[in-house]
Amino acid sequence: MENYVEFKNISKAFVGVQALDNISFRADGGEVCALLGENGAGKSTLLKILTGAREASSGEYFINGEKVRFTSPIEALRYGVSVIYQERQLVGDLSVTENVFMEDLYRNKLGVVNFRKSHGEMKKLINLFQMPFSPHDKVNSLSVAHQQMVEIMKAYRRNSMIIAFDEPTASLSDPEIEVLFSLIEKLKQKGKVIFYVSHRMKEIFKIADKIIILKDGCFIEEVKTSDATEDELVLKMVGRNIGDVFNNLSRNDKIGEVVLEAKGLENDYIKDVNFTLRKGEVLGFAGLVGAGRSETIRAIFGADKLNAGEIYVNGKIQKIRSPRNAILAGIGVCPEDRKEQGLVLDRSIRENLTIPILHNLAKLGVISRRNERQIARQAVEKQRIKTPSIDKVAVELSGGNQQKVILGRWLLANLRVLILDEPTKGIDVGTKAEIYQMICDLAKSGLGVIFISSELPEVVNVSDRVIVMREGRITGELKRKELSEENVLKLAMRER
Amino acid sequence: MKNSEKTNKSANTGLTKYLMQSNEIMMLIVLLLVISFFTFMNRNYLSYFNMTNILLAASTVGLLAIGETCLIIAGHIDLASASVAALFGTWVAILINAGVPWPIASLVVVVASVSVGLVNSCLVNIFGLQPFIATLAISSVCSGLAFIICKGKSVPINEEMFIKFGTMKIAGIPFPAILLIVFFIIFGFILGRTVFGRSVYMIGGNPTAACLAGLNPKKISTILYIISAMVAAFAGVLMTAKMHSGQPGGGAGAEFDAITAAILGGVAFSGGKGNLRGCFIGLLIMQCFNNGLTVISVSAFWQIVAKGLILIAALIFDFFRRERLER
Amino acid sequence: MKNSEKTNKSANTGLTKYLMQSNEIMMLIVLLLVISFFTFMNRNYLSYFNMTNILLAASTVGLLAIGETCLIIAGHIDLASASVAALFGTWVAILINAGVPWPIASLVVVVASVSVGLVNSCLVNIFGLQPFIATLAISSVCSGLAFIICKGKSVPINEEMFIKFGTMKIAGIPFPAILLIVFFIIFGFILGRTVFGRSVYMIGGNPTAACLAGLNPKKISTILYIISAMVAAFAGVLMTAKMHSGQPGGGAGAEFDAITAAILGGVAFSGGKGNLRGCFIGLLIMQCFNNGLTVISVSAFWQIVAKGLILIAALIFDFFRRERLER
Amino acid sequence: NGVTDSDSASEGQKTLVFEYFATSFTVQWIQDIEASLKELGAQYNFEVRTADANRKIETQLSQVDVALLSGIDGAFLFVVDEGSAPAVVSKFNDAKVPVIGETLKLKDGSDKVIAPYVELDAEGVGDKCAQWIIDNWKTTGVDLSKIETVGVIKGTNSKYQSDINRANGFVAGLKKGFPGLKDSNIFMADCAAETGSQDMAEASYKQTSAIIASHPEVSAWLVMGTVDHYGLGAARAIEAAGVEKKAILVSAGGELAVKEWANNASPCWWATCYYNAMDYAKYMVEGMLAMCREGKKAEDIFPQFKEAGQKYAVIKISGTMITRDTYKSIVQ
Ligand SMILES: Nc1ncnc2c1ncn2[C@@H]1O[C@H](COP(=O)(O)OP(=O)(O)OP(=O)(O)O)[C@@H](O)[C@H]1O
Ligand SMILES: Nc1ncnc2c1ncn2[C@@H]1O[C@H](COP(=O)(O)OP(=O)(O)OP(=O)(O)O)[C@@H](O)[C@H]1O
Ligand SMILES: [Mg+2]
Ligand SMILES: [Mg+2]
Repeated sequence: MENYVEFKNISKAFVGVQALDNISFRADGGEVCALLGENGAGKSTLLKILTGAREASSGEYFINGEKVRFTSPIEALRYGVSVIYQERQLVGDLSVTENVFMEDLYRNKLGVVNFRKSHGEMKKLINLFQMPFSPHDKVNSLSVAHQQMVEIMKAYRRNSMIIAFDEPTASLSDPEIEVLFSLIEKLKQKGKVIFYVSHRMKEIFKIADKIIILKDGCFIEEVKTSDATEDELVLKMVGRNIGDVFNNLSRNDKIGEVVLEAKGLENDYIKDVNFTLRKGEVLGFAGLVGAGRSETIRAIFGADKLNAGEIYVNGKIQKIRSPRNAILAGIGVCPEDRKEQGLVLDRSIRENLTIPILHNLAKLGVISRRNERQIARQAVEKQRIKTPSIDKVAVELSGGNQQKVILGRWLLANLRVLILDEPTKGIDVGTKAEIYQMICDLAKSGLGVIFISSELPEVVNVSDRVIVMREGRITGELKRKELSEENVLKLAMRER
Repeated sequence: MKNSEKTNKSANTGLTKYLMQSNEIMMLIVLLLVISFFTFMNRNYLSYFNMTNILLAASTVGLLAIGETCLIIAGHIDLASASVAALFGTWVAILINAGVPWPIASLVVVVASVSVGLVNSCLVNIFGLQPFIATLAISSVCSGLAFIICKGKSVPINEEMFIKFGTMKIAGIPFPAILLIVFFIIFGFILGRTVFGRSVYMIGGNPTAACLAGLNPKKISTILYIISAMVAAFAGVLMTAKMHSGQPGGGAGAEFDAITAAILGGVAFSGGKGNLRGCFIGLLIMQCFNNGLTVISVSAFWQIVAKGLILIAALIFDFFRRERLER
Repeated sequence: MKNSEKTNKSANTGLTKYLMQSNEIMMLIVLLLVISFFTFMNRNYLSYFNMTNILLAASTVGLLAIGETCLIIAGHIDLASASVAALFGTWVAILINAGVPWPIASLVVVVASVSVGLVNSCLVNIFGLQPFIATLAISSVCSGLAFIICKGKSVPINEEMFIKFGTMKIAGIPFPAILLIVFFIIFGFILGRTVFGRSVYMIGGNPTAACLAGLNPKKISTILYIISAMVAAFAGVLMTAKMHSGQPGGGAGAEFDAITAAILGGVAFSGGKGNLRGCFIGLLIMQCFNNGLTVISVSAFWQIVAKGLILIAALIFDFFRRERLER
Repeated sequence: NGVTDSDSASEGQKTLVFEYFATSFTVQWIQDIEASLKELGAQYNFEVRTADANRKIETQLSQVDVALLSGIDGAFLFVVDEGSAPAVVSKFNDAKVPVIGETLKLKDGSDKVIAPYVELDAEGVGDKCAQWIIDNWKTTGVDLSKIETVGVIKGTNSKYQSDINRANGFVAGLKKGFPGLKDSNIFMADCAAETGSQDMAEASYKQTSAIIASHPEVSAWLVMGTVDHYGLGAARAIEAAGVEKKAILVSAGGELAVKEWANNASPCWWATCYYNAMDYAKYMVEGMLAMCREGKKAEDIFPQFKEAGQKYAVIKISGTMITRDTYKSIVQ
């Protein structure tokens, strides 16, 4: 029996945006079909249409030759289509078991749950995934990476015919990715249709059999992975050649005096963190997921309490008790979770852009609308945020464009230090290149930049210096000359 | 690694931590404090009679609290429950006076109340109104109808068996109190142990996730609105039996007491949190306190103040538990 | 390319679309329908006197609605506002009777009300209580205190200037109605045009993100609780002036009307949405409707039902607007 | 039940404990009754406890249970709702504690009196107000000569039976005195409609002003507030509408009217049917002491007030009409 999915002339329009335009292609069982495209190319939208979470404006699709049209994800699930969505979909207060099984918990005829059996099955699944948590743990006590694995388990368990992964690795680190890939391999062997969306080219080459390239909602090409080269793919999806991203970076070479110094920072998550950041420098922070990098910058930014330690900006000690203090001291942060921590999703792009600089736009507390619109428009242009209007609400942007809004916000503010926590998470290659250049430009303009990333190639190549963390402590520091992926990994795994 | 840390700790801190983790234990302590205080002030307070009396007084609010707890866990709310109780409590009295045998009359109104649940659900799930405002509006409608069907006058009844139903005692415990406990056990079981119950938590904790996982939040919330209406109608019937009359204005404001009990017991408006055990303890705290204030003859106006204060005190108490836990 | 599509459309559909996008326009249509209906039934309804009278009747609820709107947009709520009005309205009467000059007495109570706002904020922001339940408790405390300070009796006053303040008319418009409009304009401006107002929307939409972007949600909500309390206290003073006496039970329940007005006007409990223009229209819909029902002599109980129904009707009307928009 | 052999003197006897169960102490009348009971308590050696049901019959039932538990010798009962009187009274009967009702009736479904009570003669009060207008309108300066254009407003609350009865008594009385009164000109300012404000003055204000505003054709207004709070709201509404000179406001109760008069306010508030809490309290206490100290049975007290066929006495009290000029001699 052969599984396949076939899309025919699928189109989808939102207000002011043609998200998908006449897409046709076919994905067969037993192969991993990667969807590749820039942010906002329509990958997530296509998957949502597949599961009935969104309705196509026109077009149809077939599963094993049968024309289907789901009106809700439930129908799709019953039919055998599961999706691991880009946004994690978990119930934080419930146990891992309940999250994974959801409405499918083992039960008797009366609907009474057999928790023992459910937990038992869950335990098996956890072992299969080689995860350290227990079936009883509440999901919100797990780290982001483990939550993502729970999300994957959810879809895996269903044993669906068709499984789609929408950027599953965005918050995973290498060991978990290994596990994930071995599982995908197994699924492939079982003849399932697998869709895989990612912006990490390396992964695509590792896992995909065939690649569908989308651009601005249009189908560009279908290629066999074995026949493709990275440059070619990038050219097709971005529409221009981005060349050797890292070597073409125009870096800053004038590194100045110390702008930020952290001395003996300590709280519940981090221990004895010391480092300095210089003017014009890009300081990378590497480590495995859960190493405490985010916690370090949260502490610096005043979002978490410090139990001990001092923070100096331009040589002056700063009492930072809240993000507001930090911003006044000239520090800005792009948080790692753009939906939860970055954007006010229900408000417009304009309003999201101008939050930290409202006071500059206002006289006597009254916002000058003209100024605000002008500045917002400039930022949208400069960041190449794909949107018909600055008044569009942020929730309607694609993931990558949302990230650009947050970045754009800080470029408007007058900063000395900018901290970027996983700024390229879920960002397409073209934009990534733009962001790397932007980081360098920022450094050139005299900012100190802290760049946190779990993707080793980018930390290693963009940073002037890298600090490696593990379990809340700094395990080492690597100068530009010593920088290599192996060196970073060694420090990241080093036992204390 | 974290698990091992936990188990390594001495049994004692383990127990403390376990106790601290449970919101219910903390609220139980508050309850014991309340009871001890009033017993100290007047030792009649702790008598069997008074304690069962507290349960009896809790029965209407308690039944409403069951519906509220389920709905709030699911991320909804029902501000109409007290009016529903009044409407159907009045109606059952009218039916009985019109000669309908009381068990049939009771059954009829409880079944009829399904319609209110459906309307609430329809407004929320089909027309996308916010539950707070939709049920507030329906509350107004039900309350008005309650007065209309009886022309504003309470409806005395004279059906002995029915009155017995509301006033008899078993082993000294009033029948409505027993029913209250039975209902709490049944719904506690449903909420905690059945697939339906767990679904309630899922749709409350994250409706999108639940929906994507194949649950139907609209269906589940519809069932909950219906349950809430039916239990409320039943509470109304019980109230009528207890009062020997249908009261169109009966129970006014009781929905807030019910919600308060739920919150005291650890249910959160954000949804997905809490359980009926906690709600029951919350209910007892409120009722023991209210009863105690009367027992020690606190003046009426100070009682109003005191009720606000105990609520705050109990919740702050709970805050410190959470604080310590997070350290 | 897509932008051009939009502008290519005929001016007519553009206008329709523009109108459809605005919740306020839709509610304005509901308002006009309500007014037309009652004018048709009794043409005196539309008289200048009755219209200003409606505004006057709206003044207490309207002032409370300002505080509620701001708080709900910020993701909070204040169920204590009506009790605050009663407490400080009674207190100002007591002070005036004790010989304190009325402007000073008014000032004193409005300033004193800051304390209630601070307590609310403290419970919510420091002790992490849910706003709904914290302010419900404080409402009980304030309401009890209102009765205590006047021993449960209303407090008549005899200070002519003060009474004038509540009853004089300018161009036939009662002074409280003018104040109401002025307050709506001022707070509308603050909410819509100032940095502070913008911050309110941002913390309501996503407190974490707003905080990380440099706003201080706790500070902003504290200010809002204080504003809500102060405006409520001012409403209480106005009510006392209007009634020539401090009423300890005054305004009870008005907080729900205030919240209803806000919701009708497009404010959402999820926070970050709505404005005072909408709230004002919502307020007028409610008041015009209430007044109209009395004018056409609908019986009281049917009025209660009708109020629930208009609320539902208006919100469903709005639902269809949103529906069409999303297509 | 703890009744000692008695003579009329109360000194040297054990202090009795009575409890006053009231619907809500936010009502001033109930505060006045409490004060009168306490005054009499000092005189006759009994202690008065109070219970506030906050207008909830369930609460009242529970409070009765609490009181019976801690032991009381007698109960005064302002029942929350007349319809539930049997449920409350049966509790006292079961505990063999004497009970005397106040203001509201204690009757069962078949109109049988189930315990003695002192009642406000609601229709009588309304009638007295009407009578006052009929007798005195000429002195008020309000012109009622064109009676077919005169409007009547019943300021009342249809949730409370007693209020309705007062309003009905008022209208019935007026119709007798002014046969030309048109039914279409009789309006109800029904505070039950104002769900948003439980405060009666404000509710009455809104209702009354809407009626006045929408009927400019009415040449003169006759308004009755069936309790003083409605009266106060109506007074403000009349003033706001600027029809003070065309309106006669009367009310039942008196606690607010006298304050207004003392402040020289409310020119349109002409008279009020005043009832004195002490009048009630005296009967209540007399009956209660007769049962507790003299050992009389409930059915034996106040035989002069028993209606034919009823087991218990019903004492109807209606008030006296007072005005701006006369109130000082009647109200302390
Ligand atoms: N609810 C919506 N309303 C309006 N426009 C939307 C909505 N959802 C998505 N879009 C638009 O549709 C287009 C495609 O979005 P989609 O999320 O599918 O992109 P994507 O390829 O998944 O991008 P990314 O890699 O950034 O996740 C974008 O331009 C986006 O702005
Ligand atoms: N809410 C929480 N409850 C319990 N533990 C937490 C919580 N948040 C973080 N932690 C723990 O704190 C440590 C550091 O967390 P975090 O994942 O932010 O590190 P990181 O280095 O920033 O990783 P990432 O690459 O995800 O940003 C981890 O061990 C994590 O499990
Ligand atoms: Mg996407
Ligand atoms: Mg992190």
